[in-house]
Amino acid sequence: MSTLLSVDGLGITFGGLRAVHDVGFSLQPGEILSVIGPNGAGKTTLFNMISGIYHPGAGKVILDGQDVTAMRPDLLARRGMSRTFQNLQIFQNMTVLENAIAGYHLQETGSFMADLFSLPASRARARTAKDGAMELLARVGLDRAAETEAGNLSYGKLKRLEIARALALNPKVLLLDEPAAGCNAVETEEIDHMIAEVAKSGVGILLVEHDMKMVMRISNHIVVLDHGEKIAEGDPATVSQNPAVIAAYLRAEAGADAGAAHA
Amino acid sequence: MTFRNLTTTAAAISAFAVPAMADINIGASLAETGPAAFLGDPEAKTLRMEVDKINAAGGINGEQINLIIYDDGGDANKARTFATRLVEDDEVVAVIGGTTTGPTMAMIPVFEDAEIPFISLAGAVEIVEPVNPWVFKTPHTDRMACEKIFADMVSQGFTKVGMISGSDGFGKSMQAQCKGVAEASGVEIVADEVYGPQDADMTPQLTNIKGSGAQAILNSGMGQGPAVVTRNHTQLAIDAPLYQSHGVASKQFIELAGTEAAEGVRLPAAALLVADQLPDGDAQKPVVQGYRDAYEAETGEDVSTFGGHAYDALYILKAAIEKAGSTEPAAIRDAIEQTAGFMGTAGEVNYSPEDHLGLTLDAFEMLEIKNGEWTIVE
Amino acid sequence: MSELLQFLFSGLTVGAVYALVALGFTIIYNASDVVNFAQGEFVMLGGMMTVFAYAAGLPLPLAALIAIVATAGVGVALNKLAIEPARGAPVVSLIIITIGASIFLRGVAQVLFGKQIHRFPSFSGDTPFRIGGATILPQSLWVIAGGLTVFVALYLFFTKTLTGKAVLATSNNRLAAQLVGINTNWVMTLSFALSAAIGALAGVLITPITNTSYDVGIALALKGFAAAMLGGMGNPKGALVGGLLLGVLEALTAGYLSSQYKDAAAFVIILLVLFIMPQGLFGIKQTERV
Amino acid sequence: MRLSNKSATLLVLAALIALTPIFFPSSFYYRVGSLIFINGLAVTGMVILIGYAGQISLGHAGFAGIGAYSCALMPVHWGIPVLLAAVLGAIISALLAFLVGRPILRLKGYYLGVATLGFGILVYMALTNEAWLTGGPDGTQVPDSGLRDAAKAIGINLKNSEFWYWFCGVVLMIGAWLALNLYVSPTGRALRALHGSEIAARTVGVDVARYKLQAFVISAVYASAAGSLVALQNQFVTPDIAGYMHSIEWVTMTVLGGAGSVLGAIFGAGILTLLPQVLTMFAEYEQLLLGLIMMLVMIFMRDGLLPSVLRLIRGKDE
Repeated sequence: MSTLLSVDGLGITFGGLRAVHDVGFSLQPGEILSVIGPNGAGKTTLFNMISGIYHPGAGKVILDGQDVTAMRPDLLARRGMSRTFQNLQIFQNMTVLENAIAGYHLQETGSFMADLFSLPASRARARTAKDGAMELLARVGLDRAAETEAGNLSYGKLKRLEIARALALNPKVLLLDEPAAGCNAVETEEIDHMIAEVAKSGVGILLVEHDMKMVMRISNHIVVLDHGEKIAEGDPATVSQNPAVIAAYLRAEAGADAGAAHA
Repeated sequence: MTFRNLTTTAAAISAFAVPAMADINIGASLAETGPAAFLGDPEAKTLRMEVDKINAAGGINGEQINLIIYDDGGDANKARTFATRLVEDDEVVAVIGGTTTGPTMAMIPVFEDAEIPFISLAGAVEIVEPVNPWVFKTPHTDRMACEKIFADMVSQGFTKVGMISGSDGFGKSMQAQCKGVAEASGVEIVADEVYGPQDADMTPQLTNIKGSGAQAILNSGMGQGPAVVTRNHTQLAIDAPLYQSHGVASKQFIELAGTEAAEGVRLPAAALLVADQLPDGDAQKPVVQGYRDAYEAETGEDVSTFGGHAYDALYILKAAIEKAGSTEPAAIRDAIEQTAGFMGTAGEVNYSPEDHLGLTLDAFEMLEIKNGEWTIVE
Repeated sequence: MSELLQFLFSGLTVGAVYALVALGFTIIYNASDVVNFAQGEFVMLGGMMTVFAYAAGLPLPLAALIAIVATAGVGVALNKLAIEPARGAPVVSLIIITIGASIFLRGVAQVLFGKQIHRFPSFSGDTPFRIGGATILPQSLWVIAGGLTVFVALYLFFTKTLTGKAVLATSNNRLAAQLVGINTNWVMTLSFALSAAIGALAGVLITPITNTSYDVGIALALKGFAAAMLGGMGNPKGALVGGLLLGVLEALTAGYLSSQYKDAAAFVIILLVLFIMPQGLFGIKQTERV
Repeated sequence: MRLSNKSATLLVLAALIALTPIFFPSSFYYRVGSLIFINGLAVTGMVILIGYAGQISLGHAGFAGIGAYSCALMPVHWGIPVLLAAVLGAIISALLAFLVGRPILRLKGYYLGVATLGFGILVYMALTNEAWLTGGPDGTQVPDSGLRDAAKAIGINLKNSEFWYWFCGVVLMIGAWLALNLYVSPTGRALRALHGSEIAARTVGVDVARYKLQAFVISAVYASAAGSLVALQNQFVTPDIAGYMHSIEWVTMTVLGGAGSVLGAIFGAGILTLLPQVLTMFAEYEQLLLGLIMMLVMIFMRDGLLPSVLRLIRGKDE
């Protein structure tokens, strides 16, 4: 039973449209599994189903041997699942440091009354969380921006902040939705290293990423989606040679070109 | 003195009115706006108009009246604040007001504490029962209105009454009083319905009253609700005659309800509405005619009994100050309590240490609308 | 049976009043996500201006037309002077501006028109129609017809006209709307003018039934807002059905249960509906996009 | 220095409460001051709900009504001491908020607004209609709390309005202290997180429903306490205290002053409580000016009065 997360026959329809259909795979501890596919293939929808934001219409999500299908995100967080978002979901109304501390929510939360009266217990919890958050920020190179309003940060830094926040949960499974999007080459490489490091510590990583070089470099296993269905899977070398995958990407590009020509 | 300068500057900056010294400061807190503005507006207009008149004629005992009116919107908490302001900041010697019962009751402790005489313009009996030495009132009580109406019903052989009341303070208060005196008056309340003061249609309530076997219908309410009730009463062709309360006692009611619908509606009211129909020689006639003409000329609006209540309060106060020959609140209070034979718009007022209402049931006339005009029921 | 019919007639009359007010909310909401708390004052202005123009001797239809056009002008002024300068402010700030506007307009009306209650005659007399033992006033039919007409007009406006679609696009994504060439300033101005005109029309139609005074707007806006929410904000169908439903519920409660608690019953139903359908009866369910 | 700095806010507040009476020309100003503090207390609760958690309520005056009528009715009907009644009122408000909040807080935006509005109206209607218990629209007396006499007994002899100024001032300080505690605490962080992004808050483990409910309940307690203070001070209460216009007034004060900070909201409460008193000199133009000022403030200071003023002082551009 070393499988950390397994997805089986997952599917969902939106208004009669099959967004994802019968997708399955499994993730081992310390493994980096990438989900790739052309735009609109259903990658983010798949993530949203696994992380409990959408309720799947069919299939199962098993975490650590337990069925967690359609479980609330905050309960999944308690069971060790953490994620980032394609369109950033930063707490814009808080500082960088507070964003990171928010990742420690489950560790720092306690009695409401203790918080209200600022009892020593409450302050101690908050202090521990703050120390952890500072350490994390240092790790992603944001410690000097700790007191900045999060909204004032550059896009690349926000991406790192979001990863830091996700790591603060000390997850078993980490879902990263395009962590390198919008980042320059240097930043991408930093993120690259970070992911590898996290995986080395035994965390299973589920990755959606458009930067194919990065995907090929760090993934142990790749799942390819097209039109909501799994068309291939395997190690990077196998998948990149798969004719169906190449066809899907070519078709998507042709479509994009055709679209561009029309516009 | 720096400190004094500072406080004066602060007062000037905060723009609170500082009254002139030698005048007689008379305060008022009225519902010029809000749900009871229908009552409070004519009250405020009357006070302003009459105070100007008194001042032009040389004031009281040679001193000018400085009238300070605040608009409490009918809100008890606001009224309480203005009461404090009148006492502490404006240093008034007497206060008129409290358009409705809630604000009046909220203000009483302030004036009692500061020992300032207070003449309320609100209807409820609780204001003067039990008697508070500092509190008087000029309008008839709701209970008197109920008794007058029920007496008229009984005299016509109606003993089963359907009630329909506004859910505002005025309507609810009168509803409770009428239910209280119904048995003693020899009538039975067979239906008891309520509407919101701004409601557009009361046919469901009236349909239920129609089906209850009521021989007569009593609508306790003020403002625009009774006009809708009256129109709906006609719309449903209900045989049981409709009685309104003193809360609609103005010519405007007939316009709002429509002449046709208002035909035959009865209500108890002071002689103000039918000034011209009073017999010559009636001591009240010149008073009510004078006030009505002045008010209608000044405002261009129809006179209502509510303005009359303010008129009565002001002139009772004026007489008391003249009699006391002093502007000491305690002296004014004593003089108010000795008011006897004062002829106001509501009738003859005789206060005593036991009676701070001073009106009898005779002060009410039973009126009926005929051909769009108020007439006295013989 | 005739009782039930009477209650229904009453409910439809009152409901049509609510629906007319609720319909006025939809356009501004659709263009800007702002619930305009001054909508009740538009209704008040329509009624009051008609009262005074009529009293000045103008024929009723002309008086009504003047009132509607003038109120639309007030709507435009409100947008130009208060909403447009606050561009980019959070929605809640815009809402506070409309609350301020409602207090302001009420204050102006109080100074200009006084605090008396007014009315002008019904359009087609006061002789009730008798149907199955129940009665309904001709003016009620005017109000109901007015509500239906405004509903159909709005429905066609939003679905069939380019301008209507531009309004919806502006609400969805202001920047994108500008990029595809929609003059969003103009859309906003138009929305305020139309909403104000619908409000004023409501005021003209309902005044013979409800009477009018400087402060009728408060209660009307409250019920109109509740009706719009019950139906689903922004949807003309929701405003119409929500309004009529609210009116009928109140009338049936007053008739069969307790007139004392008829407003309470209405709000209890609204709460129940929202628990089951959090977007109202016809509101669009929004999927969380991340 | 950041605005949310707890001790700075408390210091400024304490200084304002303690020092402004120096400028009072008459003891009427103490009355206005006490009303500002009472509204300030209610809006401090609204800051927790609106500013921290990002939820709206147009029905909190309903809780004020419960707080006020508890003080009026419990002593008369069950012989409960007035002060204990105020505490019980707060507990009842909390329980009611807990029960009502569960289903209501699933709604968002305007739908939450209309649901809370409906709740407030139901409370108001019960207070108005059940005249046998509440005295109906004309209101009812509240027994003397004995607080002023107690103060007298320990040598603090104050006029009525002065006494309530200081008493409400102290209660406001406590309320502000608690709200500021909450702001920097894990709970406050969770509330602000779900305000910033509900979905992200969920994924870091925040039980969104539970935290919204906590904010709703605690803000209800604040409103209830404010209602109790009005009742205790006036010794008279009418159902108007639960009227929806008061709920809207509190939201307006909160947003006008600056919803994000306790001091800002109290500032808003101060301005909107004081304005009607100042505007009385304009007689019938009072309402018109009040509306105009509200519009101007929101047009030119869209983040609220206090944040905008502070920005101006610091010379920091937007």
